[in-house]
Amino acid sequence: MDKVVSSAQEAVADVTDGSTIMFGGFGVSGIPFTLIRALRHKGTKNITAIINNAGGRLANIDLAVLVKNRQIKKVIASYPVYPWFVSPFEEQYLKGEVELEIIPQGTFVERIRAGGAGIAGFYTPTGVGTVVENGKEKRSFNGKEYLLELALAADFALIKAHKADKMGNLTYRLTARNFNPVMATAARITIAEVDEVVETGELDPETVITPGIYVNRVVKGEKYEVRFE
Amino acid sequence: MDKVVSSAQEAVADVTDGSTIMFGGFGVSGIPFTLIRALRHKGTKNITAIINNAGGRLANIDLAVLVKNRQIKKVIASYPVYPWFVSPFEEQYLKGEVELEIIPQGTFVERIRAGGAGIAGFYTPTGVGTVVENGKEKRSFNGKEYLLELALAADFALIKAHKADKMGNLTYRLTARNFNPVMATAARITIAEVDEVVETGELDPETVITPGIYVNRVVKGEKYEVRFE
Amino acid sequence: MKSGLSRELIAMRAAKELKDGDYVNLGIGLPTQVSSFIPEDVEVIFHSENGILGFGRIADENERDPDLINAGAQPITLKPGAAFFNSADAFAMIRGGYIDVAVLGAFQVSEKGDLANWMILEKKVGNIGGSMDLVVAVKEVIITMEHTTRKGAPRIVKECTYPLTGRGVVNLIITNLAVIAVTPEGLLLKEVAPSVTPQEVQSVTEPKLRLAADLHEMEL
Amino acid sequence: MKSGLSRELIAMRAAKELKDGDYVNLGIGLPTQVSSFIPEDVEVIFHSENGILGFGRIADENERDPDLINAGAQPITLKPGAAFFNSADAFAMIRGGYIDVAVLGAFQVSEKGDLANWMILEKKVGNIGGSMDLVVAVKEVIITMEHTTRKGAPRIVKECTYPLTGRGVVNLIITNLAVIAVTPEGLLLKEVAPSVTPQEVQSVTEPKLRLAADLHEMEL
Repeated sequence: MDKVVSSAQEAVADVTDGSTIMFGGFGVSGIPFTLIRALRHKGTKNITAIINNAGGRLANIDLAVLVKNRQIKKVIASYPVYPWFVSPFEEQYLKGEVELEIIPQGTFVERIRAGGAGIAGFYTPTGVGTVVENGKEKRSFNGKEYLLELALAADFALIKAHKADKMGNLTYRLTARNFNPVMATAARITIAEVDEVVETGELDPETVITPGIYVNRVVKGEKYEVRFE
Repeated sequence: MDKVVSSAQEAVADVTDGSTIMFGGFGVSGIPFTLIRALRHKGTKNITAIINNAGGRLANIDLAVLVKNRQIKKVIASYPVYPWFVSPFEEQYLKGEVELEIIPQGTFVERIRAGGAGIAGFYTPTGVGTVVENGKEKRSFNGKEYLLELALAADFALIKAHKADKMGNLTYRLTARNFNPVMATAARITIAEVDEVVETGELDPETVITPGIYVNRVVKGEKYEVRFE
Repeated sequence: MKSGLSRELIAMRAAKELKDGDYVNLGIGLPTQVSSFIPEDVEVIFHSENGILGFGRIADENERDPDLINAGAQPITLKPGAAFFNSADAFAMIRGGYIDVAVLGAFQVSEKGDLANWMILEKKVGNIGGSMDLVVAVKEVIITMEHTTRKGAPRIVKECTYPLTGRGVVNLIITNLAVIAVTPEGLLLKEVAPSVTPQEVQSVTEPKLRLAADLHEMEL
Repeated sequence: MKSGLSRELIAMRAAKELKDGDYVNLGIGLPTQVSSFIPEDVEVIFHSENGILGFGRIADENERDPDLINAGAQPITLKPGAAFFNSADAFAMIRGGYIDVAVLGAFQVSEKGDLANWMILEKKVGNIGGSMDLVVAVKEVIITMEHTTRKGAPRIVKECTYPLTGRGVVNLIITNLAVIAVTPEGLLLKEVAPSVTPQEVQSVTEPKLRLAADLHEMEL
């Protein structure tokens, strides 16, 4: 079994216009930037992006690459913009050129987990008494109120991991784990960009975070520098 | 921070009669047998045991120890008995001396996860069209039927891990992981029996499976031999 | 009645259903033997609901480790590329639809593909285990079992009389006498065991069997 | 109006609320500075919703690793006993009630403890992040903020006019001017900043403040 493909371009070849795509990453960690650039090159349009943040902080390697190129139709996020500058996404959003669905972060990732785990929906206390409850079923369990939230799944998950073996087993580095292992479970096709590909058998089975069953394609990513402000 | 206690007896000192207790373990792996024996010694009565299997295969180190001593009032399990012999639990159950709630294994562990994760309930397809749906809300999502299942939590979780540091961070060995890390999240007090206690800082943070936040007490377990039939 | 295949041969026939690259869960009992009959050139990745993906054969006496077992609590060996996880993650994988094939045992299967495999009526208690989660979510459910009870009563029935594990969930039935597919038009007899006739299979099967156009003797 | 404490001193005062053994989540902005003011002999374990427990101070320039950050995307250092996990597990910890204290920023807090901290009305878009999950589940929610807006309008109000993060969720408010507890009987002024009078605090606070029996000057 060999899930390794030779280029990011090949890895995203079947990502068609109108796809719903999950993108891993939090802050500057764990962003599948090689795959994002490959999508930019391919030019896939009308993407619904499920991603914590709509990009702009690392303007050349995060979702802003696709936003600026007008490839994003809608963003489903928990922390879409920045308090201290106006991102390309915010600019387009304020002009009504891109849609936004904003979700509390715990609900965002739990909906993704549900999408991967065959759970149709769940009751969470998060958002009770706020605009988040609009249009949702509210229900009491043991005297406490909860909202019904539904599973979230995608056509593709583009994730960033540290090492992959050829069967697609993945490890991560430090806080670069974030949304990546959860999104890997909730897409029809999961594509992992990694720092290093190793032979099957080289990863300690106790340390595998994403078992290969969730991964369809593996591609070695390019190196990039992150600068902190 | 030092969560290590010096004896199993001390670890279970506050487990009072009538407690609901989760016990980790699957088959012969990951059973907190030192803690089970300590409970036997303490004599806690009327226990509701949340455990995959009601014991008997390893009669001297699994739940059968407590069943035989009449300490168990009710068992919540997915695989309570054995096809090939009558366990102490089955014997008492057939006489009406102990109660049983039987739950599909995936629902069993997902209910425990929900109990630990602040989720009140969730919709699962498991059990639709069977006796499992009796008394439960059935609901369609996207044309498929699901059952509402509620969170399961406990007063105590008695679990078995491999190594613990003094802050209660835990690693497991091979398939001995099973229910243990999930149960650790869903009890008011989690007590971990381990093969080895190490200094804080000795465990690689990438390999910690149960973060110490979930663990209240750590105790070094006794060694035991498992014989396969 | 002819006895047909041994349990080992049933497992061997079931193994032929598994394709290169399949992720497969094996139920307790006869199905666990399937793992011994995978050809060298076919890579099948076995999943077990106690939290492992990628194990190999049953362990020899000197390889046994009580911390390394399958869902039947049998000692197993690791293959390169294995991964461990907890039970909640193991069932997320199952319910999420990532397991291609489950091979399970049964007490009864109905002509509509209903499965009863967790409790016999004669006992007041049974074991659900992972079976109900598997049957609602796995892409293909294969049942391996004896064609009849020890007393000769059919196990393939019009309606299950034992408590159900799932409704309309079985895809293929492999017994000591036959291979039968569950189709929207009813049960389809596809293969018969060596020296067993379709009439003999029908005589111990409650629902009417249709005969496949290419009905043939099992190849093992 | 007197300016009271600097932002660093607000963080320093908030740090005094954290007890040995507490598991604590710090919000983006001012709250992240709290981690710099934990005394050597107090062991506080910091949680961040991007998947880490047990980090230390902000990293120096030569220690920075883009894969090791807090929820504010600041580079951090590891302490012995740290653990990594994914975001779903990070929020399971939060919603499950395992975090003892969250220190968060705010735009407004009401006298009933309602919190508005994710969107100002003047903008058409805001960031929820982890705040709504934290406020419904964490045992104690401490707000650190400037007592008034830049234009001098009260941020402690009778009813929040900005979109809510949660209702009745705030336990303690620490500002540049005062420490105020949210109680069932309303807001209780417990401490005032050096050289600030209770009357001065009341003059920039919309709801009526009750004065604590032991009202005193903040100790830092």
